[in-house]
Amino acid sequence: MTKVDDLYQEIILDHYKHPHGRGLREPYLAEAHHVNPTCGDEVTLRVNLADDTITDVSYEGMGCSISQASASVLHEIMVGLPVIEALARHDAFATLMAGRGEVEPDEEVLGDAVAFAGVARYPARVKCALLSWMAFKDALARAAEESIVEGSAS
Amino acid sequence: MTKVDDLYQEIILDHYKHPHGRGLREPYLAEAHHVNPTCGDEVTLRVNLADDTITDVSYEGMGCSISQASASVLHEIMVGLPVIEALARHDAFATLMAGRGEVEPDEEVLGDAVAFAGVARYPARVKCALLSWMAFKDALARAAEESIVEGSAS
Amino acid sequence: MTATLPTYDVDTVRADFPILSRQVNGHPLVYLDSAATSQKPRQVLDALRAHYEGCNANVSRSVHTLGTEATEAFEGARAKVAAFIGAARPEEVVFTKNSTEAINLVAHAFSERAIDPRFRLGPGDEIVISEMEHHSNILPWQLLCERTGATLRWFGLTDDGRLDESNLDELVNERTRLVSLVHVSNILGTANDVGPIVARARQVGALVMLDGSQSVPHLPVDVAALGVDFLAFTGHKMCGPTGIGGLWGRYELLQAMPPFLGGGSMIETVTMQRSTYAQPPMKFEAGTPPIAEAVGLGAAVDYLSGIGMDAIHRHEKELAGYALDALASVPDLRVIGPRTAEGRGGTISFALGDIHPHDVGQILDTEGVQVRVGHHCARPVCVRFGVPATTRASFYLYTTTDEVDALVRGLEKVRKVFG
Amino acid sequence: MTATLPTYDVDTVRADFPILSRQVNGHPLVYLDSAATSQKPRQVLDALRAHYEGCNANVSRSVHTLGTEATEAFEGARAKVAAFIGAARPEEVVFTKNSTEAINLVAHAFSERAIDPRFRLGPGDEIVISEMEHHSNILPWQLLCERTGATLRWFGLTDDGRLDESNLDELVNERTRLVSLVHVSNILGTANDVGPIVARARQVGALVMLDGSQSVPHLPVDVAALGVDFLAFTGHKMCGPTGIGGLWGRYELLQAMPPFLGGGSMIETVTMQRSTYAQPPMKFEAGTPPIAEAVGLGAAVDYLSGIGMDAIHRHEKELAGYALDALASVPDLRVIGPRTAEGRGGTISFALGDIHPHDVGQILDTEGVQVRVGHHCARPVCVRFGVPATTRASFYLYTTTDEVDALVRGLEKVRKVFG
Ligand SMILES: Cc1ncc(COP(=O)(O)O)c(C=O)c1O
Ligand SMILES: Cc1ncc(COP(=O)(O)O)c(C=O)c1O
Repeated sequence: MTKVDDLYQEIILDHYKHPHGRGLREPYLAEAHHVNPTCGDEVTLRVNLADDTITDVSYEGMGCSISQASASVLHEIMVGLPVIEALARHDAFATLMAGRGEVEPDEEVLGDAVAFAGVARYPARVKCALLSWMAFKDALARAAEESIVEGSAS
Repeated sequence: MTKVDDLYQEIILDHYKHPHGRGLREPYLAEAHHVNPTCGDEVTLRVNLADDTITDVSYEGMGCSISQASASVLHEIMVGLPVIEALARHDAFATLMAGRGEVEPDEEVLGDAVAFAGVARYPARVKCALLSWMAFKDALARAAEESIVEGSAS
Repeated sequence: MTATLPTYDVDTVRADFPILSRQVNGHPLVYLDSAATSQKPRQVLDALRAHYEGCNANVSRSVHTLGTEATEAFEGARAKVAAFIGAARPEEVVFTKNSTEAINLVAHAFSERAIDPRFRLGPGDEIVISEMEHHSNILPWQLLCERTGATLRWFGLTDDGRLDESNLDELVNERTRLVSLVHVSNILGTANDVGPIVARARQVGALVMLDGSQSVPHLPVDVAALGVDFLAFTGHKMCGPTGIGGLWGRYELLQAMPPFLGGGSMIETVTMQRSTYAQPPMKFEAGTPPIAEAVGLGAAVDYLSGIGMDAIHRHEKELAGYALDALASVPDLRVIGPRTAEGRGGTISFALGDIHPHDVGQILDTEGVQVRVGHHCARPVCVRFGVPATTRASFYLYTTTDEVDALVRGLEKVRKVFG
Repeated sequence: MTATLPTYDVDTVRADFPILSRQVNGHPLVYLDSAATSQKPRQVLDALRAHYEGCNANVSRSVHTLGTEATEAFEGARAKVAAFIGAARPEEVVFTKNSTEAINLVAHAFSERAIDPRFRLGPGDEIVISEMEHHSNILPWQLLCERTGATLRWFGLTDDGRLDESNLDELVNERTRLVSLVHVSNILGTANDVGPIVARARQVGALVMLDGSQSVPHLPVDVAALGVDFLAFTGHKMCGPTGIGGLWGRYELLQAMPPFLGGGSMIETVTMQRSTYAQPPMKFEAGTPPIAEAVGLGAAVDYLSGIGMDAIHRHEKELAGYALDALASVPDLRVIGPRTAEGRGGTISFALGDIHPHDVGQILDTEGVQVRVGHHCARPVCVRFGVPATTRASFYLYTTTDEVDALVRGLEKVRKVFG
């Protein structure tokens, strides 16, 4: 019993049942679509930027509680952050997920995402937690390119 | 020791060291070339017929003592036999070889070829013993066709 | 309480499977994932070990004692497998590493330059499969059609997960070169009656291949009675080791097919300029085959035959009926596939309300219940039934009604966590 | 008396191999056929059994505990094998059923319609091999050249059984797309120094594949140091189970290659109309892989590393030297291949007067001595040296000088029977 509570923390179930920022919105600079080939889960995710700050992360997709909750947490953490800071937090989350439960998460950096620490002990579920985060990284890279192009054009 | 003597009977070693009818000769009605793919052994064998009787079996090839001796024995048995009788003896030999040492050979029918009874207990060597016999069967079938064609043409 | 079915003592069977006594997350293992891979009886593991410790050697090319013994064990296994599926002769069985390789082998026999017209395939020609195929019976044909310009077509599915044969005569026509169908679906559990399709294929001169990955382990399969041309099957789903599978083909067809993989043992003679090939099955077994695995599969076939494929089939049918009834009592549970025990195997996929199968499987795992979740390598079925994935429970000769009960109890827990 | 080589205790090693205590025809087994397949230490057999009894499940598609454990064991084995050959990352190792499949996989990446120009092959293009290749490194290229119209060329051999590199610059030229070479010959024992050939291939932009079937088991192999693009190897020759082998390839090349076999697990997404593929190595591992066999190979790699590949190599070199000296004392014996222990492995082929190798092997077998006789799947070598076949003795980490002595004694007996 303790084991499953470890995975399905209250915070995760909350985000799953009441997702933050769900739905695809305009305006956006870039979009990415990712698929988890082992289970068929999908996410479409959009990023918007203004002055090097993330102004929106919107998403839609189907997936398990872990993947849904991690998208919700992603939205909550990233909106309002400068790009460089967003990348740092992304890194911290990826490291946590790759840590097989050995990495101690920093709540300052990761906020609600610390609740995913338990997921790292379930290799089959790590991909679920990372699905939207990987799509985010892709979209952010594209958005950055877009904004450079726009910036240099101006 | 008894085991190997069983395989390499005196008769076999004799035929190996002093092969009967070796060499390719004219005239002949049909020729067949057979290969043992597991060891690369080869035989080229010719058959001549006259009035439904085998008048010559000539052969050439490379191979182990078993395959060389069995070609020699084949020559000895077959030359002078009517085709139908040759086929019967061929059958008897094939049955002996497939018998895994359980078949009692008939010396009346097989002559020196009874010495190959022991070979049947060595599955890897059965192919050696059969190499020239299979080529003989092929060549005989072709020779029979030839002589029918010739016969009907005459 | 384990219900002992008549003439079938599941407890005795279970005693042969060492892994079944293990615990998972503090609960006894409830292994309901036999459609993915079966567990192995001690008899098979002993045969593997005895082979390696007793007469391990390479096969077919040897005059030494170990090599002769290994060859006899390997070819003996071929004969056992051939008899198990009703093949006319052992040489009709080609050992592969799994079903997937067997299907790819047949797919690679087709090309625009094939010498035998039955394997000549180009633009305008058609290959027919179905919407309930495993990816292993989809991808080889998609790749083949890409290589040759041929067209891939497929049977659709009815709402209760059966083959829709209403357009059989149009779908299988003079342009059809091959129909390749799953015998029992690994996701829906559906058992296909291939009679009418074989008859139609014969009318139009098309070949028929059956993917027997989920039938050969579970019911008596007789290739002669089925009247098909090829059958693929896989050892690890039928109590055998991983790394071994088989292709059965009518001998005359195997002879007409070009070789697939090139290498040692599949040749007649080799020069640097050109080579000629051995007869089937050697022609298709390039390189050192899975020798010990074949021996293990032979032992598996002996084991299954000892219990009796009829008895195993009956046991699973009873379990399927029991489970369908039990699952009907779970609120919000929708079975995807046939809802009666008729014409189906002991593999049941379902959706539980909106709860994602990953979450279902995860909670069940905490109770020791091992089910598979995902698209089960049959994504088109999920798309057809409008679900991203399913939860699948699959039974075998060692499964008990107790284990079905544990599944149902676990689903209650899932509903509590995610309800 | 077993000569104990410095820092190497062969008796301790032998104690790990259960089969070595068996008798053959009333004599202790003298297994001199490790080039065909190696024997298996208890550690590997235990790992196989522990896997089947402990966590047997299908891999990669599962959230349940058994599936997770099986996946970790399988991927753990991949990491071990990758480290063993010096791969940059585990994902560079594709599990196949044997070397032969690995070579065919690479051959099938080439076609006229390949997207990446490095794999585009058609009339005018050339593939280069050598006259000392195993059939498994000849046939795939002959078949490829038949499919594409490309030309197959090859290095010849010197009289002492080494690669004739005198025409390297002409043979490997701008038309060359790939050079595929055996690292250590399974018939001559020759160890090829591939440095100059790799350098020349780089100059002309050709890829280089090594057939490491006989090197990876016997000496330290480091793909980075070798500077090649692909390496094929096979588990059963390196103390691992049958049914498992591997292809190592530079990751970027594996990504550039089209898939080979189609099926489950090699996909990203599938629709009936079209599919996309997973990243390497999954892209090339269609269907259920040889799971337990991979775990067994991982255990084999641990076992070999525990003893030390340097130590094994030294042991075999000493044995080769000892055996070459001992065989030189047998009248009428002609070694086919290098006659010194330098630049060769512990595999020695020879002719004994006019006595056919079948007869040599048969008599040796009566003494318990297991040697291979035939063309050893390298018929062009036999043709080159004017023999129908050879007798081959091949050594491994468990071979003793006593066993070499038994061979020499056996050859005396052969001469007596057939002299
Ligand atoms: C040099 C060489 N290459 C390739 C092979 C083929 O290996 P496998 O039969 O395991 O595919 C062998 C052994 O049989 C070999 O010795
Ligand atoms: C219906 C069906 N076909 C094909 C396969 C492929 O079998 P394997 O993975 O052993 O090649 C499977 C199982 O995975 C299956 O269930």
